[in-house]
Amino acid sequence: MTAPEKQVFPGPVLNHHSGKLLIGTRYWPTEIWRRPWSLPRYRAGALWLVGIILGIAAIGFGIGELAVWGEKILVWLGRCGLPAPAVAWVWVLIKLCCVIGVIVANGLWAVWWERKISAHIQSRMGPMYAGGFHGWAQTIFDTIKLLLKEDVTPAAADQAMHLLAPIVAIAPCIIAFAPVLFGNELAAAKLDMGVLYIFAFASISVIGVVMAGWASGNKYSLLGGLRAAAQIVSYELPRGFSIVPVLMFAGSLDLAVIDRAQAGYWMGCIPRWFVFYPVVGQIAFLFFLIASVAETNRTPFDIPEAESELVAGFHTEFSGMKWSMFFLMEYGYVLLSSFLLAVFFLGGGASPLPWLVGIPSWIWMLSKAMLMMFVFLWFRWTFPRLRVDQLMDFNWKFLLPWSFANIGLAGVLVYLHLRGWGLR
Amino acid sequence: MNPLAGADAVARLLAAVPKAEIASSPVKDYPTIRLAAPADLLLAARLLKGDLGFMYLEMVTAVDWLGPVNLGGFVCGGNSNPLSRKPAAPPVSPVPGPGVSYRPMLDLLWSFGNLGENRKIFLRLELPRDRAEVPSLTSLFAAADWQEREAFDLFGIRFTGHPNLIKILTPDFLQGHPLRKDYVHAKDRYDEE
Amino acid sequence: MGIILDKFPLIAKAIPGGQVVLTSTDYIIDLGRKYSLWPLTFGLACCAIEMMVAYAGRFDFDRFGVIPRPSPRQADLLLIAGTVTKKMAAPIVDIYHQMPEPRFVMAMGSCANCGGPFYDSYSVVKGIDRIIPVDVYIPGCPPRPEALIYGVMELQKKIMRMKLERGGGATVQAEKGSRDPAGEDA
Amino acid sequence: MKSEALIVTGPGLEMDTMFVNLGPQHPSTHGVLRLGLTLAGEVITKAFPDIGYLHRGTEKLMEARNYHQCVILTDRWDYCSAMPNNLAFCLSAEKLMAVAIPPRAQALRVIMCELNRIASHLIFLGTYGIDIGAFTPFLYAFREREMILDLYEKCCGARLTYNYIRLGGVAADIDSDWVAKCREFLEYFKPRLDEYDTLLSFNPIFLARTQEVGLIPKEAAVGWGLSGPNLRGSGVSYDVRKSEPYCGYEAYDFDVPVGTHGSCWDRYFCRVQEMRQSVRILEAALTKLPSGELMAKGLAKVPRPPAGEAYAHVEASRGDLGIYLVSDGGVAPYRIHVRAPCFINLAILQEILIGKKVADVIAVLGSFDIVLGEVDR
Repeated sequence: MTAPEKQVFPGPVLNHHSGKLLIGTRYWPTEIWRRPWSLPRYRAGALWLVGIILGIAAIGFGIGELAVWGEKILVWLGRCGLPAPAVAWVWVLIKLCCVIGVIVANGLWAVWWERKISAHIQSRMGPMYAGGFHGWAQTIFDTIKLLLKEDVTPAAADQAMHLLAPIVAIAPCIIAFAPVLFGNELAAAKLDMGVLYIFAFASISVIGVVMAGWASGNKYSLLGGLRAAAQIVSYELPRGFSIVPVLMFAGSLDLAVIDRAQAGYWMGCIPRWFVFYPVVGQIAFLFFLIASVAETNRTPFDIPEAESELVAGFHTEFSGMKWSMFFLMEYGYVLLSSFLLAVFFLGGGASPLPWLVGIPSWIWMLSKAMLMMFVFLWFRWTFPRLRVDQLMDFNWKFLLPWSFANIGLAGVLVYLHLRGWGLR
Repeated sequence: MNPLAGADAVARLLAAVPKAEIASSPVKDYPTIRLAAPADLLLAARLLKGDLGFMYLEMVTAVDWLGPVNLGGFVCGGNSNPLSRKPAAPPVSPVPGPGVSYRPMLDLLWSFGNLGENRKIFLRLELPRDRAEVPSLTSLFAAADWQEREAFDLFGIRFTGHPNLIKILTPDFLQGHPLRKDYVHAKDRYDEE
Repeated sequence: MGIILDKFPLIAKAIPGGQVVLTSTDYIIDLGRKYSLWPLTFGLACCAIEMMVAYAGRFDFDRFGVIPRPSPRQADLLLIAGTVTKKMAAPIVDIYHQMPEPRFVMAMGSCANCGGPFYDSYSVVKGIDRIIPVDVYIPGCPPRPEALIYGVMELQKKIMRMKLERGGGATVQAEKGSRDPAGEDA
Repeated sequence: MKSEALIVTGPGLEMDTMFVNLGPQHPSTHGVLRLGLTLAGEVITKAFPDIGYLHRGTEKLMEARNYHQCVILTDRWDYCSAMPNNLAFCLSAEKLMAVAIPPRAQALRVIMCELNRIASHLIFLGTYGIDIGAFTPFLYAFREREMILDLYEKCCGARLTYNYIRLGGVAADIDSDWVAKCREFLEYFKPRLDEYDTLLSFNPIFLARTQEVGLIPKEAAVGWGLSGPNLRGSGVSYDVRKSEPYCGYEAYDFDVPVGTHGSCWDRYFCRVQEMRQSVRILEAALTKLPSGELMAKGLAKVPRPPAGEAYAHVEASRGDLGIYLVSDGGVAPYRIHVRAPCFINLAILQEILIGKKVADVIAVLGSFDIVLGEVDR
């Protein structure tokens, strides 16, 4: 016995546009999965994407190597009658504005990009209406609203520390950007101990986080602050030790030297990037990636601001711009880690294939950094969260001992290189 | 398997507990035993849990047989149509149906389940409304803890020996026990127009 | 660090071309608030399930820039989704006062509007507007996610009408009187 | 495994504890539950669940409403799966009135309840993923649930509070288009279940967070009166659909998934397996759908069940939902008590949270899948 034939209903809710049952809508999920390319929106989106990528490559060709522009500006400044010290100061100011511009622009871009990536991972659309095509102005509107939010300092909070915490959190991140390489020779400051400088300043912001945790007078943020202190400090170690093989291969702490050490190709097509060194490169790359994810408090290590446990972790009591300082810090460190990953392991500035050398180095550096940032954002929406003690066990019992072993292995490679059979 | 098959369990319980008999108005299709005094409860429960294998306390509840519900217990007087100003006919029947006698007693009910042989037994006990005292079953069944607190909160039945007999559901400032038939709701600051 | 713009209307009026500047800043600030309405993850009863569905894939709230924030300090929209009982009334008022200005309240569902199917219960507050001021009411029990999105769009229209003179700045609203006095709101 | 904070004790070594409110407004308490936790560092020494923040007194309200008006209030108890609430109330009233339900209405009741079980377990899957920190399964689970809600909308007009199962039968009928859409959903849903297994069930971090956490032995589970997937997670195979079949459940063959040692993962995986069994029941029910009328004959407009008491219980998605109905022959029920599974399942938190970390509290609370509408009634 089967069900009776089509039955006339006493007028269920019809979709007043198409007049068909809501159930008969064209975007019934199964249709999306069976024939995605049949949807015009899908094809249009793909065309837009290809257009944007080609556009950026064309701009890159037009501008060419940015380092060259640097000398031209210096010469022009000299010629228009400024005394030597003034030129130096103006040049430092220009570099400062560029680096801060990169960090703030990254803040705007990364937040929007993360919301779009998370949306498309989760089969939804993300910001669409905030300012036109795909909600590009979403983060700008967020910033305007946050600027005008009432600045709440809770009664139980320690006023001075509450105000100081975001500043102490964001300042080291901006300072740490000085030696970071944006192209082959393109760095704000040429420091021959760049790596040491970056890690030194990057570890100061944990003080800001702990200050925030303690100063807001809220038990959840205290727990979040203590967890942050334990996590960030203990993940500094594997992060530092996983870089040692790279320094051994490059022979110097200066980022520009590390970058030059990765130029050239094996057998004509495989680029000499440190990530392709037989075993040492992959292990060092993975450990540095994991430790950087833990440094920036992102999933699966986001226990300091675990939304489901500690309400909002150490930044529970911060509202308006003070809260967005913490967000700027997080995305600043994500950008810093992406650029470091690009320089240390992916041969920042060097093109992966010999016949693509024409494209300027800053395009390569930017695309590798964005690739690494995509990996950071992608982690956040796929992994569950670790518990505090599991996180500590993973670090002290797995990450650290194996990074020491990796340094030993790197020593063997360097010894082979010195004996002449090496990879050079 | 028909839950009534546990006749031998009922028989052994009746033999062990003094003055217990099959309840006159049983829960439909389930064996119901009426206890005579609060003291027999622990004895019956220990027997059920120990020998007869009824390890699962399913439900602890009570019924107040005072009479039809007092519409003062409702904020809008049980008015089924909130918009109409005149009070509608209360849907509560003043005259009890056949076989029902209103009396000022609280009728407590326990339901025990034997998961292995898939059987249920209901214990019933009548208590006077003003001083309803009964020993608590938390020593034998941990499930009784919150259900007895709920019975205390909504009916005002005191369970002697309960570790933490305080309010569980109603707000702290609510006076009286709402599920009693004669409960009249005192308007508080949230109820004024 | 929030910028206080309360004195700005007086200054703008003093300068000759100031009125144009004032209206355009109003417009930009309202656009900022309109497209970045962050509600609090705070569901009470059945309407909370429909609210979660509104955040999920099919009726995506993120399209309007609406992301749920766990802490009241970072939220600017209090979405009361469910029955408000007397025991829960005091915590709700505390949460409302913890939220920084400018804050909005939406009563979702007939329980939050007027007590709904529990109108004559002894332990239910007959509507959230008895304890906190409400900006938008959404009928339904539970209202469909589309109704919730329509409610948010109504709130966005209301935000677009906010003026700096009438308290669009960051100081506490209570000190400046009602944001839209009667009659002028239409 | 005893956590270190409780092992190291002795004179002068006590840790001063901190009282934290996992308050009525918290992202992962699934509604308005307040957990008063006393913490020693990160470890819990005492837990006191405080409920009542959603107590609407429906048991008192039902004493002033006739039977058809009561069915509406039953929807609002466990609002994630409202069909079994209607069913339990109607079964106890029909038991009192000794009404014979037509076979098509029985089959429709089974279909709707099983679909609701899948929808409710999908909500659990999504929110439990968020509790453990994975945001994406929530979106996938709700995408599938949307298809079920479309089916409900086509049949009974509502998405969440259906008021579909009435005294004496069922409110509306389904036609061949509905059956086709339902079959299409079932075909689409089976591969999605395997997807969840790879995405969440066997994810190493998820396993690390849930496998040795919240262990409940069999005696404690029975002693505390747990029911549904929480009881079956500890190894006790008790399912009301098998022990006391109602609405023709004995005609469908399905097996009852049982966990091994009662950890959070076992309770979680029981629910995922139950979804597969519900798909089997639905396919069988859709093929053997008898035709006939929907409502029992001879039921009064305003039913007055004869004086007496009845107890009927169903296997709701969250446990053994029982309705004890007392009637004095009047239009309104004289007294109605709801044996709410979530209310009874929640009581065990006082015992098993001792010695856990804060992150485990959320994992254990989430694994019980409580709904505050049913806890507070």
